[in-house]
Amino acid sequence: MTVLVGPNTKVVVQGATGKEGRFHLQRMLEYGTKVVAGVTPGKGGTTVHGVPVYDTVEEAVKKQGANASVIFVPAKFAADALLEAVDAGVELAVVITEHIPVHDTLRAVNYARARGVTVIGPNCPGIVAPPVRVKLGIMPNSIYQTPGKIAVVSRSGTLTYEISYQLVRAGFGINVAIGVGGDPVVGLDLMEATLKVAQDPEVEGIVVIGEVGGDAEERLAKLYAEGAINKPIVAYVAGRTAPPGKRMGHAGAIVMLGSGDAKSKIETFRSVGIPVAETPFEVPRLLAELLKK
Amino acid sequence: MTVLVGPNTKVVVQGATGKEGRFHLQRMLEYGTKVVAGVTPGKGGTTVHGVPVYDTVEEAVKKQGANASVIFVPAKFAADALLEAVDAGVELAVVITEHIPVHDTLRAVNYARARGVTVIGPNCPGIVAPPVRVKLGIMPNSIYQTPGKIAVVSRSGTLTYEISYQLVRAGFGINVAIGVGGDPVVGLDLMEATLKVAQDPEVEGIVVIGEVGGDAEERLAKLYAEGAINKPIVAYVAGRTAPPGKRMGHAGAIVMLGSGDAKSKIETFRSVGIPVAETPFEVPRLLAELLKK
Amino acid sequence: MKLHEYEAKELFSKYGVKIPPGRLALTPEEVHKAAKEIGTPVVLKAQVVVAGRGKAGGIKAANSPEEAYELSKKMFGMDIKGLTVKKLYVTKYVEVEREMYLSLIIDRATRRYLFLASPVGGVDIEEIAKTSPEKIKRVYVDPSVGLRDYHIRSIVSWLGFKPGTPQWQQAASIVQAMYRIMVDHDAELVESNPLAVSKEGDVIPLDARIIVDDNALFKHPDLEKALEEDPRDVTEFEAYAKKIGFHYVELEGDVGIIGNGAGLTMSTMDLVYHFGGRPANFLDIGGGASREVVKEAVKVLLNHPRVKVIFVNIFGGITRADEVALGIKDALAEAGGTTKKIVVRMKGTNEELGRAILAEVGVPLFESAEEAAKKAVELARP
Amino acid sequence: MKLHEYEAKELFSKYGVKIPPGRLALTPEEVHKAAKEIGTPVVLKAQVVVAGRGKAGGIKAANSPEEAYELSKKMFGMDIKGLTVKKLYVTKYVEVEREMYLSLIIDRATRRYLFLASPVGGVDIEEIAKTSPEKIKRVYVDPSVGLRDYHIRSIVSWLGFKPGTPQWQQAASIVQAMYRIMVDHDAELVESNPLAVSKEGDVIPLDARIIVDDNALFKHPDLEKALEEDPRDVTEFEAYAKKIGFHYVELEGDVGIIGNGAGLTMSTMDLVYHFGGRPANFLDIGGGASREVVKEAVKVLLNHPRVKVIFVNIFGGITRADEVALGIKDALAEAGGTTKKIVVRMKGTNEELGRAILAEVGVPLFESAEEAAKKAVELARP
Repeated sequence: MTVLVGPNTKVVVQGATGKEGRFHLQRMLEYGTKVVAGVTPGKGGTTVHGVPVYDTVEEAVKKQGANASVIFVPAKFAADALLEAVDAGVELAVVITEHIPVHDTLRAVNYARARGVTVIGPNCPGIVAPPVRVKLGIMPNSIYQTPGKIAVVSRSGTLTYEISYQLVRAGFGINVAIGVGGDPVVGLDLMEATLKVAQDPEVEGIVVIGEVGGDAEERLAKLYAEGAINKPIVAYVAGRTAPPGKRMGHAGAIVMLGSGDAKSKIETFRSVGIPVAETPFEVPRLLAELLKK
Repeated sequence: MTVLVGPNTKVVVQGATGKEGRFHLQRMLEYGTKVVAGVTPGKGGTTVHGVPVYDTVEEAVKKQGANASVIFVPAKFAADALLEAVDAGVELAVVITEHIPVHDTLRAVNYARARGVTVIGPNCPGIVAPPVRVKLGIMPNSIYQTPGKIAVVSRSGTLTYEISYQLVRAGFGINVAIGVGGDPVVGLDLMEATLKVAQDPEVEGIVVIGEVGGDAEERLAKLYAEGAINKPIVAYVAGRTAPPGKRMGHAGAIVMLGSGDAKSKIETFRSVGIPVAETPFEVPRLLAELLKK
Repeated sequence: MKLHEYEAKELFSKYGVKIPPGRLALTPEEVHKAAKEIGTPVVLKAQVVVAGRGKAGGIKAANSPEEAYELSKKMFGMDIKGLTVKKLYVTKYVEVEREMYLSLIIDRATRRYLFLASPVGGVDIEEIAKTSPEKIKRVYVDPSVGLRDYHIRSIVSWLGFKPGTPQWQQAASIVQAMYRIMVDHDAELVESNPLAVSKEGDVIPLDARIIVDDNALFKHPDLEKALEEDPRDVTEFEAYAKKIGFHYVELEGDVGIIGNGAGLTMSTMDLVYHFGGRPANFLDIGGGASREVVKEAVKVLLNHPRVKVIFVNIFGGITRADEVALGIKDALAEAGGTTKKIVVRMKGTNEELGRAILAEVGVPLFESAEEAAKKAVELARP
Repeated sequence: MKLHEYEAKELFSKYGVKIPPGRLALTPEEVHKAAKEIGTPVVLKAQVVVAGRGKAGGIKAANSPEEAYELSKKMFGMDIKGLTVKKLYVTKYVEVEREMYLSLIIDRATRRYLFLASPVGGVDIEEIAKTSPEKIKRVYVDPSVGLRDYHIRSIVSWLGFKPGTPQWQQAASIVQAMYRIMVDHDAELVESNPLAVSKEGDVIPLDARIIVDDNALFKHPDLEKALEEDPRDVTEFEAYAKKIGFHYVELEGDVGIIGNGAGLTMSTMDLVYHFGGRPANFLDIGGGASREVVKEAVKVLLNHPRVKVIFVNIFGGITRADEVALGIKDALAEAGGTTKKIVVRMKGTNEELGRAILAEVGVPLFESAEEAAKKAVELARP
């Protein structure tokens, strides 16, 4: 078993008829994910790669039993799409969309959390779980073919694939990889996602990929120091060379009001005993050492 | 033990320096309640009946360890007072105030619930628990001197005292009495409050006092029929002679859009096997019969 | 506060909804003028805030200003369910293609706003719920996120409109307007029934009903003023009792009821009914019971023409029975004698003292509410 | 989007906050006129959206219009942390009694709005956090309920005002204005530092800073237009790369960085630094990597004057290496020759094909990013 997803995860793709939605719906199917419905208002009655499309998430839930959603709709409508998914009763919603206004995200994510719905993203690659072959997201299928005991939790997209790839090459198997999203406000932040995977007995080691901006890494370190997580963690933090006050690609990757720089994150991790890799390519070695102990 | 309150309940009175607040603060103290603080903005530093008054609930929580609040502030400010109590971190808030605009209540109560705070009221007499001698509310102390195994859950004020009095006269003891409030939207409705007291192993029998308006009684009956409550319940429903479309004192006591009349509530209770007293004075007899079985 | 149809429609119009042309008229002459200006055929609609005014003769069509004038002469002053017709709303007759139902309320159980929508309308929602419950769609809107496009889509498509049509747009803007009215005006109910598609293809609220939360009127001084100028659904006695500060509702019997607390007062009414009597009213003096308040309450019912017996039922933990008794004595003294009987049931402190005071003025004090109720019913018998 | 001080203050003023009289000036003549109109003494403030402009000579006081004129001549065209001073804000000199700090941000951890308030201000919040952390009060405001009186009371009393005073009222209205600006304009930061009490006793935001969420600019066409007219904190290259659609940030080194994905691109910068090189920029082409996009990205850096070596690091699950290679080849062909070196690290499909294409144009393709980084650093050495 893996956290958040499992063999009973039935996925509805919101924005299924758009270019991105259509493309990744197929990749998800290929991976083995039970994609049971698509949703695009006004396109109800059509199909995408054999998957029925509905006008509303409510219908997708009622008629196909969808219990999780992955959202590809444009930024202007994405927060509403999330609210719709929550009201329709899904348990998990993954918001891939980038460039959602942060105040919109704030409202939608708080609403989802108050209703007990787990949100991954926005501006994220999603979640993939090789042991159950479920993917809600856009990770390349080829990287996630080796099931195993390592959880990867990350604020990045391609860097997650890179490190996952290095892990697999080094002989590790992946239990779950969660890209929590690069926006300042996300549904499940790096700390919360790490805590979640740590609670899964199937997980033996955790790789945490942080970056500049915010204090999720610091909060995670505090939690670890308090003993709330008793699984080996290896961390990597991107952005040591990022200048303050500049947004590094991700809306959330910014050093503001003097907080969020990579160096202090790295120091904080190390101060509580979490080893931090100097480069992404050092991660597998550090992890192997830690697991040997 | 009793639900929601106990020996560790430390009460802050919001609106402590007003006429009502001052009066009932004293009555609560006399009953045995640990009233640790009062709050009135601008009156910080004074005392009421020996209890220190603060400007904010936050201070009352920090300095006196208050974990429950009872709110006597005027209707225009009462919803904000509730929000303040929630933000300050209390676990239970009892809103005595009547005439709060329902849209204000809606917002404040939803906020409290989303944060895991139990709200009793608005427009309610509060909660009293004779076994632990804790009262957050305005019930007459004299009625609640006999601890016991009966829980009274009610949408009414004086009718609750009346029926409690009849119960005590008939030899019953009271475990807890909760007046959930007469407004259309309340923090804990008749159904939810009944479910809560039913889960308390100390409670042997429950008296439910309903009235016209809404469908809390019907939802409770449904829950009972589904087996979610396996404690003996006796019900009474006020307002058989209430005409439709008229508000009977309580803002929530109104038959609207054809639903909420007392007769159908009584029939629904009886249809699921909950005996309904014809008059308030029949309650003790019905309860005694039920408990004998 | 129940808004009149014309007030409700003005609000709809203010929020951008197309409504049939209409004029408020207070005299037959104004009706004639309005009909001429609007252009016949017109419909004359009695502005009384009760349901079922159509069946009671409160809605009439007229084909000419003269017919409208004549009809209105009969309609002004009409009694509809106890309310006198003082205002007529003269509105353009709309030929209807189909009728729908749409309302917005606060759902107590989920603590959300709730739209009730049915592609079948024109009759009460109770009626629709009985005959075709599957036609009613419920769309919940959480106040913390507000009305969103997906809610609107869900409602409008249920009502039978197709995306991209002008009708869809019109219906969507009505849904939005109703929501805005609900929130901006602290409404408890916003209803359009029937919501109609006209022969011309427009989506139009043919009738509109709005109830505003009385507790929120302080936020809406314009409505407060309108209520003061036209108290609408309150009888003379209700207005009188409310002015003093009592919760008061007029009923049809002859046993006057005074209680403290809404539940207790209702149960006192029920008790009278249970023993074969007919309650004349609901009068709640509130949780406590001071001498002054009791006096005022008794005075209200002493002045009530239909009341034969006044049944006072006070349950007070710390209320003093002698205070209550003195209040009753004061009321009787001020009235200077009455033919009405008074029965008092009282639970409080100093009951003996109270009993003595009441005995002086010939009023029996009971400890049992049941005994008191029986006595009140007995005294009311002809 | 970072608002200039004058834009931020105009917003404050629009929301009812009293601000010192001020004029925007684009020439020394305008400065002279403004100083005369406002009345000296005045303060000339360089409108550049960076912190610490005061220390950098971007804020000067003048006692006469003439002095202002002369000072401004030196200030216009000044370079402050890489930005050229083109606008001066001429504002009335305010004698200050005491300085406070107040800002509003979005707190990531609690997903609430967060006010940071300190009765000590005028220096950066980082500075306050270091020297007197106990002076900083955090007041959280949940977006679902919004700013309430108790929040305001908590902030204003922390700043040191007494209830009932005019200063309390002024401070309260500033808190309210900041919150409204935050919500109405999709801001990420609204800051007043220093927030000051003047000698006359007024509470005044002496400086104001607002950052608006770039993703929400479509909701605010006026701001979008202002940004277009004055791109403020972007260098020429940043503007150029952003126009094409890349996330681009200027750094100070000589190794140009192209990556796909923000995290990977940052880690590529870090990798170059790790091996002793100095990254020249951050250029993120986004998750995928098409031939056209890669070409455009390489062209940007081929045109960059400081870049000696371009390091392309692409990690693609399904990205085709031959596509990427062709993109690089296209860029070189369009440039018609360059002295800059290119190093490519690439993980994708068809790697052999890609290697062959790059070999044609003399560009090495690495499988290991570490090897590639080392090579790039080596090539950049003088």
